[in-house]
Amino acid sequence: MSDTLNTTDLTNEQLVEAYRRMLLIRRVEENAGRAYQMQKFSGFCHLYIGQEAVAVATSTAMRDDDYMMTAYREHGQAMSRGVSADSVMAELLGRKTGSTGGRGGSMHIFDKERNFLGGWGIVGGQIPLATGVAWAIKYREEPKVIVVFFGEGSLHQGVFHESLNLASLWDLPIVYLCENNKYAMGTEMSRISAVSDLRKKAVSYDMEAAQIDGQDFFAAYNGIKEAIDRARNESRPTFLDVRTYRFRGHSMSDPATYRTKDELTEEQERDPLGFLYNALVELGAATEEELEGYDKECKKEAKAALKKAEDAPFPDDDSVLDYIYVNP
Amino acid sequence: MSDTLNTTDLTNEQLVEAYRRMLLIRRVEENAGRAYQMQKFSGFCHLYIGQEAVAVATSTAMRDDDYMMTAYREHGQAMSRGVSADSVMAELLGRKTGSTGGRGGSMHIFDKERNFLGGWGIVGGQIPLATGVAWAIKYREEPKVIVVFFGEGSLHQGVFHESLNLASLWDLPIVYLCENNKYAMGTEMSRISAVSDLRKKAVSYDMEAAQIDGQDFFAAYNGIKEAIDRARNESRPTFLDVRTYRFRGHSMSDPATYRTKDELTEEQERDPLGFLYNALVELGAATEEELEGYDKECKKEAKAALKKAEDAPFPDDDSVLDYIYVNP
Amino acid sequence: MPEILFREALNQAMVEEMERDPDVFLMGEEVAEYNGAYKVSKGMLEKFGPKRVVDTPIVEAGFTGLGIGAAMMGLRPIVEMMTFNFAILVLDQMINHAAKMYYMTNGQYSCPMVLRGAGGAPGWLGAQHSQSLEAQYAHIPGLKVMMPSTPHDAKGMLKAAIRDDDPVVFIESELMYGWKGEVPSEEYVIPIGEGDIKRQGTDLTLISWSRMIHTCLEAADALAEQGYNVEVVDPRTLRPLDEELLFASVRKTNRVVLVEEGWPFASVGSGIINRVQRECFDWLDAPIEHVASLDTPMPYAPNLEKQVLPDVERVVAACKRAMYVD
Amino acid sequence: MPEILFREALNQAMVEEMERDPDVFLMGEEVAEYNGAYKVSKGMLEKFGPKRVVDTPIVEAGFTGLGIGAAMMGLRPIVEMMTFNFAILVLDQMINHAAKMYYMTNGQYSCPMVLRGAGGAPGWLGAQHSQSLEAQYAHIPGLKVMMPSTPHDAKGMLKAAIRDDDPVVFIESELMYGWKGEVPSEEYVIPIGEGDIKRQGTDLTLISWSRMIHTCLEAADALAEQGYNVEVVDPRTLRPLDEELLFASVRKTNRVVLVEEGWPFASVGSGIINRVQRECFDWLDAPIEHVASLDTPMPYAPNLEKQVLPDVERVVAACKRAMYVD
Ligand SMILES: Cc1ncc(C[n+]2csc(CCOP(=O)(O)OP(=O)(O)O)c2C)c(N)n1
Ligand SMILES: Cc1ncc(C[n+]2csc(CCOP(=O)(O)OP(=O)(O)O)c2C)c(N)n1
Ligand SMILES: [Mg+2]
Ligand SMILES: [Mg+2]
Repeated sequence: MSDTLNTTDLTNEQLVEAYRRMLLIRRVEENAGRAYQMQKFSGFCHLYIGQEAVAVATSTAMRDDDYMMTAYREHGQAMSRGVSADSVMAELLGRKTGSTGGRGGSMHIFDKERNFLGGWGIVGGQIPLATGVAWAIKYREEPKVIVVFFGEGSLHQGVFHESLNLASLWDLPIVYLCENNKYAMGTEMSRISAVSDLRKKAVSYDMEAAQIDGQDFFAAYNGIKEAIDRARNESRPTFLDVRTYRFRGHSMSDPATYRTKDELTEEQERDPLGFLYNALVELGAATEEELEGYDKECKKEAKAALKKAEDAPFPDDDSVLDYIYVNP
Repeated sequence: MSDTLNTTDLTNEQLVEAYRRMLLIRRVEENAGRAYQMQKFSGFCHLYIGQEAVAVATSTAMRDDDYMMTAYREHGQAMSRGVSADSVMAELLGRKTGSTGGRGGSMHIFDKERNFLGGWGIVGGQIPLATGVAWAIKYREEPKVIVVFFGEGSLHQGVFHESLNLASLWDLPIVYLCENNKYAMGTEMSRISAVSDLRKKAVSYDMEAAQIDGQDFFAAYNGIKEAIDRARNESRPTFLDVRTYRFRGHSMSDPATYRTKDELTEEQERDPLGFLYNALVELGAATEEELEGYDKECKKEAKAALKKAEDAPFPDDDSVLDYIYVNP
Repeated sequence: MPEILFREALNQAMVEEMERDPDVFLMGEEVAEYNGAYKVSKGMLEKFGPKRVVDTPIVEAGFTGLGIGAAMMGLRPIVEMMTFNFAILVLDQMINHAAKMYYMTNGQYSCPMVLRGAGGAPGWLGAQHSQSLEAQYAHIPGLKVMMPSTPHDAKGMLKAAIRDDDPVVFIESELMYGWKGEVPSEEYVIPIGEGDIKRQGTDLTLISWSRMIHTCLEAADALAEQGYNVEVVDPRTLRPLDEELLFASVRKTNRVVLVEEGWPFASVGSGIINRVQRECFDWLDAPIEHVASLDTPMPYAPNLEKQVLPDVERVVAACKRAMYVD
Repeated sequence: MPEILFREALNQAMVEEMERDPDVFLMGEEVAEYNGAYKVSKGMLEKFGPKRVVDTPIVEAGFTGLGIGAAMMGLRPIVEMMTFNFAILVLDQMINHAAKMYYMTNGQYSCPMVLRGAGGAPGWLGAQHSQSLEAQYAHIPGLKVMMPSTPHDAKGMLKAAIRDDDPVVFIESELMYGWKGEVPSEEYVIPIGEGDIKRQGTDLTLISWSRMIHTCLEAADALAEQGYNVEVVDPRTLRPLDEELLFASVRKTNRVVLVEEGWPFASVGSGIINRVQRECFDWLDAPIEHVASLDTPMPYAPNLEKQVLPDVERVVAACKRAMYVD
């Protein structure tokens, strides 16, 4: 680890804050998983456990008025932007107090206040949309950036390629961030991609690309920051292959029998939370006691969020036809 | 020229035959253009004039039981496979004697006997289909190959990328042949592609690629042959960027004001017919008189084809609902 | 009133709205330097520059998705489909993204865009280029669908579409781009969802839209000569539908023929007929007749194509059946 | 007769047809090593190997187009869509390519393929994953569309689809995969275009398909308790439609309610209603009632979702309206 030990421009306080956010995501997701198993809600629930450093490093590198857009594994990404545990958990349970009022659901969290642009469920479908957000930023000559997340299973979809060509051609301020967690549902990457080095995808578009260790917070932050800076300063897109891993199944119904226990154990030894925990202690940024204390807080917050969600009302029955049209 | 002067494995007879085929395509297309202007038919008519060497070099490098598939600029490609001037011209005029009985039309020539698989009008749409033909060849373990043509304007479409990934992943016997004639309708390539060296497109798929001069018959033949051999012998796909030029507008209604007269003149100096004409003479494969004689024959054949088409009947009125379903 | 072409009316609508609102821009294949494949955007690049009149690669899904994302940010893209045959490629973007944006975000984000371009069968183009695909959009809640039948309507309707805060699909009959009609010089807007009686009558209601309105008007003229007084109603917007206008006409005439250029089954026409039979049952003196494209891919040969498309003859015959005459 | 699950019936159909015909293969996301996202293809990789049971990347348009090309060569691909919500991405390949192949080539090439997978709203999945999109296919000449409502039908219909020489779109209700039903052990095939009376009755005809058949049967039971004898007719194939079966029922009962899970406008249901009002006008004693999804993207919250989908209560109410009772 030590060769990347805070090579970032972040203060100890910022690092601790990042750790707390990762911790909260972990605890909220664990609660979500339990709540699902207890049938407090149903449908698809895609947990982010194991990938927390990617979202939090990204959000730490972003400014408040930058945009983030993503797919359906978005609870953690939303929370990395500051969306509260309460509103995420309430959304999962389909409650009126959820981030989209119970109308969107587990795969469709949006938060306009925090420039969190969802929460989309068609694999690859959000990529051209995000490209359009970058277009709008440029059209308005704003000093902003959008980071769009998608899985490594998504980048064979045509719209990925169409979008990257447009973004490079038109110099758009966007970061295409591929969260490469090795699997698309039950499919390991080598079974669906003709290349293993995903940076090659960017060659077709003369686009900068990098491979990043997403479990090492410092490496993730630095690599993503560089791409964000490029977008902001040069209005040039970047493609990032961020290596990470999901510790749970694809969704709650997936037993994940397609991977070995050994593989999982090995990956769990690179738990991004453990990595940052050790780093913070080594850096003297926090004591073990402090860190355990944060964990207790996060557990409490997560639990409370679930409780609040359970107590919250469903959306009003008579609201079912609201929000179909702005101008009905 | 002389550095490629018959570097191929073709005999003089084969070269002369190729020249005659190119000549016939040229004359038939000229007639088609005139017939269109005389309103003998309507719709879109995309002429192949200027690109003849590409199709004929390809067909010369192919075996009879190999497959060719293409887009809507397909009259010449069909004829390169041996589809007759008569049946092409009759199809343009919507006659019962046309290659698809007047039902398909100018953009949809098919000829099962000659393994000519169309004739498709949705830009990029034929690329996955051709990939499926390659799949079928491999499934049946046949020693065949498919060459699929498309324009350089087509390769930003998502299905192009989806297809190349599949073909490389699954080792399919296919040649992706991009006829790069510089323009997609009025759009010059650099305005729509983030890269100018199209071989980079293949990097994303660990696929062999080559750039080929499509106006030099020998270079075209050699380059395409190599790709066809790779498909047949190694069951590996190739992407080819074949540089060519269309001397007419995109379709009959396009005045082509987006390019300069100078550019056109310069390109016409590289007329693939002129190139091969000179080569044949230089090689002693044919005399100028012989070549002029062929031209007269082709002109006659083209004219006769138009006349025959005009005299042919339209499809039977009561056939309009035929061929919607095999099992109605 | 000045007479202008259908394409000029559309051009005026775009130009005026772009002058009014800097957030409006036009994007599509060949819209800028080429002045539009059908010259609808003629002169717009010169007027507004390449920032707001944008040529794209041939990636319908990509640039439509880009438009949706830009609309999410509050811009007002007009995304041109060279023809709607190619727009099948953008259905996922329109149906799964644009149409659901406002609902799925609980009203946080909306999608004020227009997807417009040529539809219908322009002749001699064969199966892949001759489709009337409005049903694919009119079926979808979250979208709005407009199809003008005259230069006058085209201009007023497109202005409404551009100003609207929801995704609007705007389909123009390719054959009509060169047709002429009167268009007022002063500004006007035709609200979304407002139909129009194109010809008053008492004996039967012909319901249609886009180019088929003209076939209906011709049929009505032919029938007038035979003593039948037919009303021609143009909903103009197919979603939301001006049901009250349609129902009022039917309740007056008691007989209905619906004419559409698209295929007959699960079509916009059958959607309208369903509503009419339900809401006007007691007023109907005859089954509702339906004249549509023959249920086949489009053939190329003109003698076959002519049979496939609805024409005056078929409309007149249907009217007579509905009036129990002949 | 043995009782098996809906997914098992589909599995049996594919297995038997693949044993019969080496040209049949299955391709899709997670169909092989994962045994299918919904376990429909369970055991098939083991039985037939990776040549004939093929996992794909997530490129619906790409591998569906590949299937179409393979079918053009005479192979008989079964292309699985994980759900039909994602199949919007393949509409261009299906509509512009598969559906037109036979016609455009003047009968030289055909497209014997099946596009199958899950449709409908399985609950708690929100707007992008809860759609009933059969109208998008049933509208298109050149395609065939089948939607089974029982394990028995599923098996016999899928076998017919695989053997058919045309492109067949086969939509399975996701919610029904775990439902049970009797399936004969001996071989049988249910021809394309053959509907089925699921319940005999005299007072009213309920027309529906797929999962909604069961909602209709429940409604019919409820009405039977109140003394009304309702017939439930399942066309099973939506294109081509078994019109004679439907019309005969309507001419017997004189009252019709059509129930569908999709959106109401320009829907399959409105297509059927159009045909019925035209051909059975003189037999109809009441307007045809239409029960469909509410005209909205699907909400996530279960209390809202419940309102959107047709249920027994709404069907019963529609039947009563159509019978002019209450
Ligand atoms: C177009 C489309 N096809 C298929 C699916 C079903 N599906 C949902 S997630 C998924 C796997 C995606 O994997 P990846 O992109 O690697 O993301 P991850 O789940 O690993 O975060 C699939 C196939 C879908 N939602 N959309
Ligand atoms: C999906 C789709 N979009 C747009 C078109 C309209 N169109 C027909 S040809 C063409 C240009 C294609 O250029 P290129 O691929 O370079 O082929 P070329 O015409 O030069 O042979 C366009 C935009 C179409 N047919 N299909
Ligand atoms: Mg993944
Ligand atoms: Mg070109």
